Amino acid sequence: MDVILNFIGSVLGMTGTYAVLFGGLGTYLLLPHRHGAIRPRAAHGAGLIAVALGLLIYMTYWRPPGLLLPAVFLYVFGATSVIGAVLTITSRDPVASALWFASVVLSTAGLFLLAEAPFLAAGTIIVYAGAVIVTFLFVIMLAQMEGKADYDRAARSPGWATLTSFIILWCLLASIATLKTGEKVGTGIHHLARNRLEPEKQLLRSRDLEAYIGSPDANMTGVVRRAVSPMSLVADARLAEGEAADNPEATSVLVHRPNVAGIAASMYTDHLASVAIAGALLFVALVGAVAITNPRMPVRPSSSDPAQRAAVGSVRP
Amino acid sequence: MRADDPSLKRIEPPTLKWHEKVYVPTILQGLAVTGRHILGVAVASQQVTVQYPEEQHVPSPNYRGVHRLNKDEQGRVKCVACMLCATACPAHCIDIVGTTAPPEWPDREKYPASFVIDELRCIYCGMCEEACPVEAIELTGLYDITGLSREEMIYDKAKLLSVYDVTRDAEPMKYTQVPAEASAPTRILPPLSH
Amino acid sequence: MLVLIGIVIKMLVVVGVTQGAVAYLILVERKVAAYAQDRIGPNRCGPFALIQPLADGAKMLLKEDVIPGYVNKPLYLLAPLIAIVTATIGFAVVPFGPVGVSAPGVSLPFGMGDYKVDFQIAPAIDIGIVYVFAVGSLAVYAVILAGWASNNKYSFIGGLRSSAQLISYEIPLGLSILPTVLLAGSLDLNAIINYQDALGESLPFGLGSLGFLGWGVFTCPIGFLIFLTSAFAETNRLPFDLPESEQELIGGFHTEYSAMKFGMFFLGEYLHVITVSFLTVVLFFGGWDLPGLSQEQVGWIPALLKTGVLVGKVALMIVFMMWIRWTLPRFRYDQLMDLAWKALIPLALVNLVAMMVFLQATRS
Amino acid sequence: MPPTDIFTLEVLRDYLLIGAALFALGILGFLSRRNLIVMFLSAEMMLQGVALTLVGFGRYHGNWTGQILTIMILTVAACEASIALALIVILYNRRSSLDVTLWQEIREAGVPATPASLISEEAEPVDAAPGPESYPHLTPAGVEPAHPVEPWIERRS
Repeated sequence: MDVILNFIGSVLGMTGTYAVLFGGLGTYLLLPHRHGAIRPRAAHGAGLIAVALGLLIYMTYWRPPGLLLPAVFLYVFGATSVIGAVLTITSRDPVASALWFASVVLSTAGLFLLAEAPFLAAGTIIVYAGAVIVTFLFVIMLAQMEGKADYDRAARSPGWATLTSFIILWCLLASIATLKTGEKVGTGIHHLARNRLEPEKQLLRSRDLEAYIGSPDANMTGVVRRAVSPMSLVADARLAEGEAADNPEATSVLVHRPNVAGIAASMYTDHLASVAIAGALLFVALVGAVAITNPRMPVRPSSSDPAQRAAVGSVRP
Repeated sequence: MRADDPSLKRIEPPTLKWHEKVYVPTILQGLAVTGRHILGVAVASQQVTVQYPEEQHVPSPNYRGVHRLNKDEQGRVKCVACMLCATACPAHCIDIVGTTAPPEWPDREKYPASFVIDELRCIYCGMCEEACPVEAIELTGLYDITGLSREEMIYDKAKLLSVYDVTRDAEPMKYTQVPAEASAPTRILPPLSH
Repeated sequence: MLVLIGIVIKMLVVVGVTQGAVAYLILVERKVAAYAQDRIGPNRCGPFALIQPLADGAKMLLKEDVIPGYVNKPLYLLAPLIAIVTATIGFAVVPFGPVGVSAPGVSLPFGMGDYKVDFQIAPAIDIGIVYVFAVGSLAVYAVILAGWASNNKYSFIGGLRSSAQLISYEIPLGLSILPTVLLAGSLDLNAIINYQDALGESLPFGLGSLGFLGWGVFTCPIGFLIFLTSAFAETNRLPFDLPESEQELIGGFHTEYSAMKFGMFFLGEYLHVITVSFLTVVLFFGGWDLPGLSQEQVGWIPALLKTGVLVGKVALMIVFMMWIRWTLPRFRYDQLMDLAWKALIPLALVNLVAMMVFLQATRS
Repeated sequence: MPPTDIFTLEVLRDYLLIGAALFALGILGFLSRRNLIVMFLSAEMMLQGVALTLVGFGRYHGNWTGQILTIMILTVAACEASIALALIVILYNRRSSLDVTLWQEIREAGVPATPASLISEEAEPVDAAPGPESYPHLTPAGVEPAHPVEPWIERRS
């Protein structure tokens, strides 16, 4: 009993709990469904206020980086991404949903920029905002030309869904909150070379394949050795040491190499197998998408006339 | 007509040769054509338009502009109020009130007391000109007719006769004299008092 | 701090100059259109109609602004903004002249030190061209939103056409520049210019003395053709202006827009034309490179000379785009899609692989 | 003194928090919305949250692994989007609707179906458009047409 009470007490002691509570309540109210006797407008107003409160409490959790501009941008991009996410899932109009998701993607790209991943930011914008969302918008506009559909105004069991997802969020918060600065991990955490120079402790690398293959075929091994030698790590380490020696200020920026060159070097040496797998995945997806949308399939089986159905399949495009 | 009618003649689109399929040589040909035109105007002033108020375009002799009512040698209106033009007019823009001719005009029974053409309704087809048995109504080469109100654009007999006075020298009556090859530009109509 | 102020000044200059350039581009476009049709074109406002852009701008600003009652108002108002913003922020990485070591420096008064005047708003961004593509891929939102929010069949069809067209043509556009990028070994636009300059001067058999054979248009001509075609499609210029085809869609996505909101679409379109012309010149015509100019020349006079050369090339490119406009008729929609998917994309892939094979064979 | 990096553990935690929020909201959208396209947008939103987390970790540890994993996520997302779009187009062609509850018969055996009555009861009421849809029609020449008070409002809600 005491265990449960203690648990409840510690849960209520976390400010994150209130953020989750308010956010969950507000999102529940904002989700499209019938709110009993309450007028929809009142429910939505209350939901907006609750979400805003939850977001404010949530933002007190954030600790901005030391400089002014990155801090401002962090708050702006973070807030817009979370607000955009809430509006994505609560908008009645799927076009509005897609546009809010575009705002989520754009602010995420901004956060990528803050984390010194400009190539990734641009790539995310090109792939998500430029291609995926636009094609989705295309389909929405073709499919739903006559305004708000019935199924967009009714969520599936919104209460349970909200409960589930916000319990997950609370669990994530609780685990993230245990990250305490400088206490558990050690004082050396701020140091430049964190674990860059200990490649053995990092994730499984493609060059480990060399050991796994272990084939007596020297030729094969040679190919693998040449293809997957971990040269990006070596180069990075040499660069870091060299610059740290003669220019200590320059090392305040952790990632020295040009972003694209660094990613490319690491990708085509340490992660070569992943690249190959991703290529195979893309190819399979291409074939799959083409196979699924075969225009010769009967499109509307509701017309029960088999002759007509056959004609649909054989008509000249 | 059915799609498989034997009397239908099928015309296939021309098959493109390889240099037409890759587009580039044909695009270059097209660029050469437009380039010639651009350079022709920009360098050699080969434009076909004129600077209107300063220079006046002279339309071809069969241009159909604003109407005029012709006068005969004695200065009388030639019209005999036979109503053929009003009948022929597809736009019904001619309104004639005929009256008995005075006794000193022995060559006709009637003449128009009022002859009104709504120039805004007119479609400038020239049917009135063709219908007229006495060559009284003609279409001139005047194209710059303007007005500040709809009423101003309803031409009465006096104004139509004054059009004749303005254009008499430039455009003689079509069936009495051979028109000059390239006539002098007509002047702008002076404002008329009603 | 000094760097920040410099960037702000550069932004102001670039935005001001490009917006003014757009006003005069409209005049140039009208003149070229007139000449191609054996007309004279605007010639009444001042000498050579130089005041015409001011008159046009005043007309745009003073016209009555009509917002139809049936539109989706927030999106309707957002669309022209997106058009102009996406077109403007693409200029952040475009080099307008020498950048880096060859850029001239000024020494500031009051002992504030030296300041390097790069002719680029954000120098040393190594994803340069990817950034331009990212920003350019956002431009489609303006057209789609305008078409959707106008609540009008013609606008809607225009928006749908444009979304399909822009997505399709982004692929050959991206693929066509990759051979150039591979050659130069960098995505940075300056590095690409410098590479073309250096390559042109280092060619064997006395070709190096010509100086301009290192330009992208000579090293990968197929990529240049594909890039040019896709660029026309991306900017909605005439052989591919299906989103706004005046004849069958009465203006397409901007049918319902009037006054300055229409003007903003116009501005956005011409800013896109300028960006694309800059990209073409930088990637395929050597940027500021001419025989006699090289990246080792430091100082103000070579810098201004290079900027002049670059701007002159861009102006020629823009005039060429207008020239093309009055030469080619509009494509049919299925022809447009066939051209992208069946011709340009395979060709660009083959071009890319050929360049990769060539580099691998010559460099290892 | 070792050089300090501005991307400290606290900043990493910001990234994790934002990523967690995006992930949870994506789950919520995927569970509760019925529009197929909104469901897929929610799934993409979960991927965005994960990508944010990965990039934050990669930046904190100073290696490229996070970014490369994110590129892989982008690849997977692109594949997913193409396949999903193809599926959605096919499903839409079959039922003329983007409603996911119309496809209840492909659920696993033993799972109860959501009754249709429950779904339609839950739908939010929508404000009826004022007046019937009417378009202006041509009057005979010369007669001034009758102007409704708000000519455009009646056209489409």
